[in-house]
Amino acid sequence: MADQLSNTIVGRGMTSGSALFRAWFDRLTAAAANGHPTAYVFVMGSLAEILRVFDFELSFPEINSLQTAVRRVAHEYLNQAEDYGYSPDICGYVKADVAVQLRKGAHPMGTLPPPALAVATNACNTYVKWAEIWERFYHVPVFTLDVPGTRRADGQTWPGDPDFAADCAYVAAQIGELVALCERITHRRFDIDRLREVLGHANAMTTAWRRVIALNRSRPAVFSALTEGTVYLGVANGFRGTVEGRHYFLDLVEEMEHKAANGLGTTDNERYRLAFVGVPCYPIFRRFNEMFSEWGGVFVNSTYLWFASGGADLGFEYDLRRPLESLAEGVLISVRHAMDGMFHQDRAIAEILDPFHIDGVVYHPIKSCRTVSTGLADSRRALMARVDMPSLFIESDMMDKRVVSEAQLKNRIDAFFEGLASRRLAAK
Amino acid sequence: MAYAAGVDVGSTQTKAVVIDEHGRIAGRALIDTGANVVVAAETAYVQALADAGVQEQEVGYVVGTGYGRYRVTFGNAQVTEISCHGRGAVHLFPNTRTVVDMGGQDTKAIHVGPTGDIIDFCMNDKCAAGTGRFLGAVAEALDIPLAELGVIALRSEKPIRITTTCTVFAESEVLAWLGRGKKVEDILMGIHRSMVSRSVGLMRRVGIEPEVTFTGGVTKNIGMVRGLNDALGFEVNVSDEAHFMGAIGAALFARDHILSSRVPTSVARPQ
Amino acid sequence: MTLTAGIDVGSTYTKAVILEADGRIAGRGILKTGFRLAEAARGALDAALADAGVREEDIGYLIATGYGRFQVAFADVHVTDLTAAARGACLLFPRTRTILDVGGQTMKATRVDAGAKVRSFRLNDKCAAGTGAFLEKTARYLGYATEEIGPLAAMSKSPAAISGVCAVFAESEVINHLSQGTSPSDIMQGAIQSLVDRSIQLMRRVQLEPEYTLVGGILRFESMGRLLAGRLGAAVNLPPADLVQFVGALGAAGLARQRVHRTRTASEDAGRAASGA
Amino acid sequence: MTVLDGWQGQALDAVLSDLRDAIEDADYPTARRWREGGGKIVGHFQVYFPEEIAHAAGLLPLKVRGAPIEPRQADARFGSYLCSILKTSLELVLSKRLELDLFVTPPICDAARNLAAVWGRNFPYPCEILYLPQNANSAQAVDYLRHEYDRLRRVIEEVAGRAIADDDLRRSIVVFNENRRLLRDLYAIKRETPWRLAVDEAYVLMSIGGSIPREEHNALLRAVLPQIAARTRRPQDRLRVVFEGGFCEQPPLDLLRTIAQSCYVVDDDLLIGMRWITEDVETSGDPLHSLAEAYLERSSYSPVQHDLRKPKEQMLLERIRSSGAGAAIITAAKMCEPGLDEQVAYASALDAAGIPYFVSEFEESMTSFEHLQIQLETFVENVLFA
Repeated sequence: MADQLSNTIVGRGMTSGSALFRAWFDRLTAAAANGHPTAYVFVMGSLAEILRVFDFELSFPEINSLQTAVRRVAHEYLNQAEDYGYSPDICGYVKADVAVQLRKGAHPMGTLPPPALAVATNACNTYVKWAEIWERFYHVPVFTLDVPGTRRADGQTWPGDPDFAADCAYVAAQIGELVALCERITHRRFDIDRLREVLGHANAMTTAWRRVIALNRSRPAVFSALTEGTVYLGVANGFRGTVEGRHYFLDLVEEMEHKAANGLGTTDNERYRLAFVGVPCYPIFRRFNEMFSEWGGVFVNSTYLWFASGGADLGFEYDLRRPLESLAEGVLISVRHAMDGMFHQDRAIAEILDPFHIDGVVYHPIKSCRTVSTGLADSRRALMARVDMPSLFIESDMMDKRVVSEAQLKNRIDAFFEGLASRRLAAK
Repeated sequence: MAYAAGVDVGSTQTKAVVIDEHGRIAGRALIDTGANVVVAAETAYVQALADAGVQEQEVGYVVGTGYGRYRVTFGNAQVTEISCHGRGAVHLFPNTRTVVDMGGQDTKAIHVGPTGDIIDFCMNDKCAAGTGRFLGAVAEALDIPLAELGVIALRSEKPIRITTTCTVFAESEVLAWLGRGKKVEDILMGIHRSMVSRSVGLMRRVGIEPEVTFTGGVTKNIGMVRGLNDALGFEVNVSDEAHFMGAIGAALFARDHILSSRVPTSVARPQ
Repeated sequence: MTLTAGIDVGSTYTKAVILEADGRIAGRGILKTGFRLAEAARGALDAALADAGVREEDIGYLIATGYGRFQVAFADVHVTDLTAAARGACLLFPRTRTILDVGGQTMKATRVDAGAKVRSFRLNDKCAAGTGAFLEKTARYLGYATEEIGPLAAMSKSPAAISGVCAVFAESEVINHLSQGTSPSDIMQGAIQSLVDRSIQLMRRVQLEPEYTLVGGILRFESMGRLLAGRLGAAVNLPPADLVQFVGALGAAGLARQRVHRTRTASEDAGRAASGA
Repeated sequence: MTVLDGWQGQALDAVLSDLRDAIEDADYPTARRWREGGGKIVGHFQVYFPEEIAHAAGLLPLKVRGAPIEPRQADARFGSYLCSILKTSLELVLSKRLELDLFVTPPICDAARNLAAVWGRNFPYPCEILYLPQNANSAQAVDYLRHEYDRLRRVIEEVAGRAIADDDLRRSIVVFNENRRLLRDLYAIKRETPWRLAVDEAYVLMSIGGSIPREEHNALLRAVLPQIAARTRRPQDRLRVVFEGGFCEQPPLDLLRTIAQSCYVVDDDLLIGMRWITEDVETSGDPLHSLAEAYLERSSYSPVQHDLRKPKEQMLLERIRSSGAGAAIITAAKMCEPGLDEQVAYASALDAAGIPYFVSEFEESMTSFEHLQIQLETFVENVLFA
């Protein structure tokens, strides 16, 4: 019985996930052809909730860019952008996208449409610089949603606090300005009931996302937070607030619960359970994971699933009775959570060590992303001062294979596992 | 009695060490790695055996380490040089808690526990500036034997401040300073200082807990040894065998395996 | 008639070129630079004077270039080796628009206009595996001599990928290829290709425009010109073998000649004006 | 209390060389003296900070601008791909060269936003982010910023142990208005008679203001400006350039001197935060509102502020035009994402406008300038000797 069920649902999240991706890029390709208005947005603070009400197609340049790396052509795009004048030292996502624009949207997965509107947030300052590039390329409206983050460690404010109210009023005012801008661009009136609908889907997905991550406490781990998790994450972002996204995540919860209940692991060789901190190494995506799985290492959780979901892991649920106000609160609280990692990540990681039965923490700061990489060495110090937990610190990049030296990585990863092994021996 | 061996295939040199059951070094060999890594490993091993006066069949277990460890075709297992340097250092200096290894193209800082197990480690990732190779380039540019660089540097009265220790630009950098009429010893001292602070920076990442043992080829450079001592405020351990530390560690892992073949002691990856 | 001279004080060699008023080369001199730059400059000039069979007083204008240019006390002015090399390349190949200069440690791309004036230029940044030194290091590591590099690379069937930004780490890539049993010829070819790719990248930064001229110490590897042309899909001018080392000095002398010419015409104009003609 | 002594009555060149030493002294001697006098210090990171608020509480607002030192301890707390000023600024406090009572950083870039968190994990005193509005075009921006400044006022009051009255703020605004006016005069000299004031000289005169009380800086500037105007130096045939790229990490003085050898820098964005507000701030009415309004409505530009009304390349062209420059030096600090991004837009705008420029990178800890010098010379000789 369980076996029959297994055949039908185990692995469904991966297959239907890639199907959804295909369909999505086909829609973008169609939009490029028929000129359907497309909005360029980012994973932290996409504001998909508002944009979907106006039926914008959503293009996530971050996802487009990482696809060029996964499909092993990123270097062609990076070179083109560097020839255009961009430095080797800046974000690879930005450069790959610049090349896509220079190629009139030509992309390994289809043709990407130009923007009718771009929405950036300060959750990553590079978003803002990035959007300025489109501003210059296309002279389209660029909307910068400014989300005031946490001011100091333990300094988060919550509803009821006048400082929170001030931040929230600022965010709410900006959302109002975005709505007006969308109305101007699409010549359509804003439909509050449509927003309720979208928020409803978003709520369901957020709840499911939390549940899926939590289910990986079970041993063996039901999914790899580094490989499979990244696919789920893509759907969580690309289909936020849609009915497809809702159904996908309800199915995903079912799949993960089934695997957990029946002890079905993502691998049958789970010897070390690891937490991942940072951004994946897309140029050698599979190989990178292999270097760990060869030793029986499995990634059971990842900060990438937290911040790159725009803080959805926090599980904020919109109050559909007061959609706009609740949206402002939700955006402020969730985006803030995603962009404030440097303040609380070391504690957040300490808290998952036991529930997820973690044997080691792998830090992977990258050249491209200073938002998530800058403070990692220090927050690792803080974690190691707090708990006795082996950790590995390896640097490479999410796009630029010139700074991804497989030999160097392997050397460090092997040494890390040798350390874990001798630790196990000593414990015996 | 059973011997154990370790072969460390590095980027420029290959070292082999044979030890007896008590962990005493019976024989050693050091050769340039050259183009054929497999041959280099074999040659070094054979020479070490000869140096020890030991027959190959008397060796119970061989561990390969270093960049070419997977090319030690006759090896029974592979262990990274990071684990090996830690193990070797603690064997020679039991109170070692921090190991700093300066090799050809990378500098390692390793934090070890009482048994030589790795607690934490860190290597220069982004760039090879200020590694052993840089000294080689400087020696070439100045046409001074590598061994004398440190000695000359110690004569310096007012060292220059130098921040670019990129190997590629070593020559032009040095010439530029000479062009500005700086003394050779002051330039060399500036170079040594900047290399020292780079390696101290690495050590800080893993936490500097005495005793500190300095390993690798650069240990032969008195300027670097003194520099480290000054920067740390205490003396670092330097062994005459510092050059062979990786191979010694590898041999010790091999010895573990021989001594307690019942328990799966090897930290090497299950094949 | 006025002769002009150019002196290029490089880190290894110092070269001097003397030009006739009509631009033909009257003589040249070359010698090792060593640590006494001023003496080297003097020596190279004397050699060139002897070669041309003229006296120093015959030299109307002298321009120094190269990293030791400031030490040439007897120069009228000095220019950088970028300017000099670009001018030299244009004297040899007047339709040159993009110049690639690859030396031991630096790689320079320069774009000039029809008047041989530098429009835009780029130097390789620190962190460059793409220099001549890298090829020699690789060859030496593989156990081959510099002059064997060409033939060795020619035997390659599937060149190894070498992408490292840092020369030293690029070397470790070489080592890894070796330890994976890649053949020396494939590695050598891979190293050369990575160098060529870097060159083209740098040239793109100044906007590729034909004709292309390749100068610098890299010309020791005769295959370089061919490979560059192949990757560019266009012809690449190479200075004649006997002038390879003199491009900078030649350019300096050429600039000096232009200077002299301009000042002379200026004074002639003045003279004409005075005589009321 | 005065923290910078000995310049009164001295000859201009002597004053300049003293200032140069003070600027290059990584021990921030003026800050040390201020603390020894029992004063408290608010360290603030680049680019802009409303120093009036700290000044009004009797604290010393100190511009943390890194230093040419080896980040021996800071290196262990950061990754590899990072600009230098972030590391050396932390090194200054880790090595006890600089001691603060409050640290505030605006999140000008992704790296800098991490600074308050890293700093805060290593020091007991409050380390804060000041969220200056990134959506300068929102109708709500001024009100939001006014409230943010009020929050900052409360934080500073706690550190100072005293309340900050609106009149205190108004008095401080008067002091800073004069300071901004004097700096505008300083830059007028550079623009109109560049041979009288080299870029590195102007730099030390301005930069010192970031680490001494503004009253002292005003007195200093009032004293030296006439002396500079009286300098008898012969104009030389040099290229008039605008230097762009010094808004955050600062180039070493030797780099500025290298440029001065072949160029007149007639305008620049060095320490632009000190000149961010371009007109006098309203001294009547709600002072915090006036400061917020000035930040958004009467201000300069930088790669780290997005404002639809200030397309940066247009602002640069205007800076070049208004200073009568013939060329531009477009630099960026190594690993500086915003600066490097901006270079591309600047370059294409300059190409379109037919203005010669050259692009380069720098690092505060640079010790060799051959690489830069040769490029600069090539650039200059090809613009001048056409």
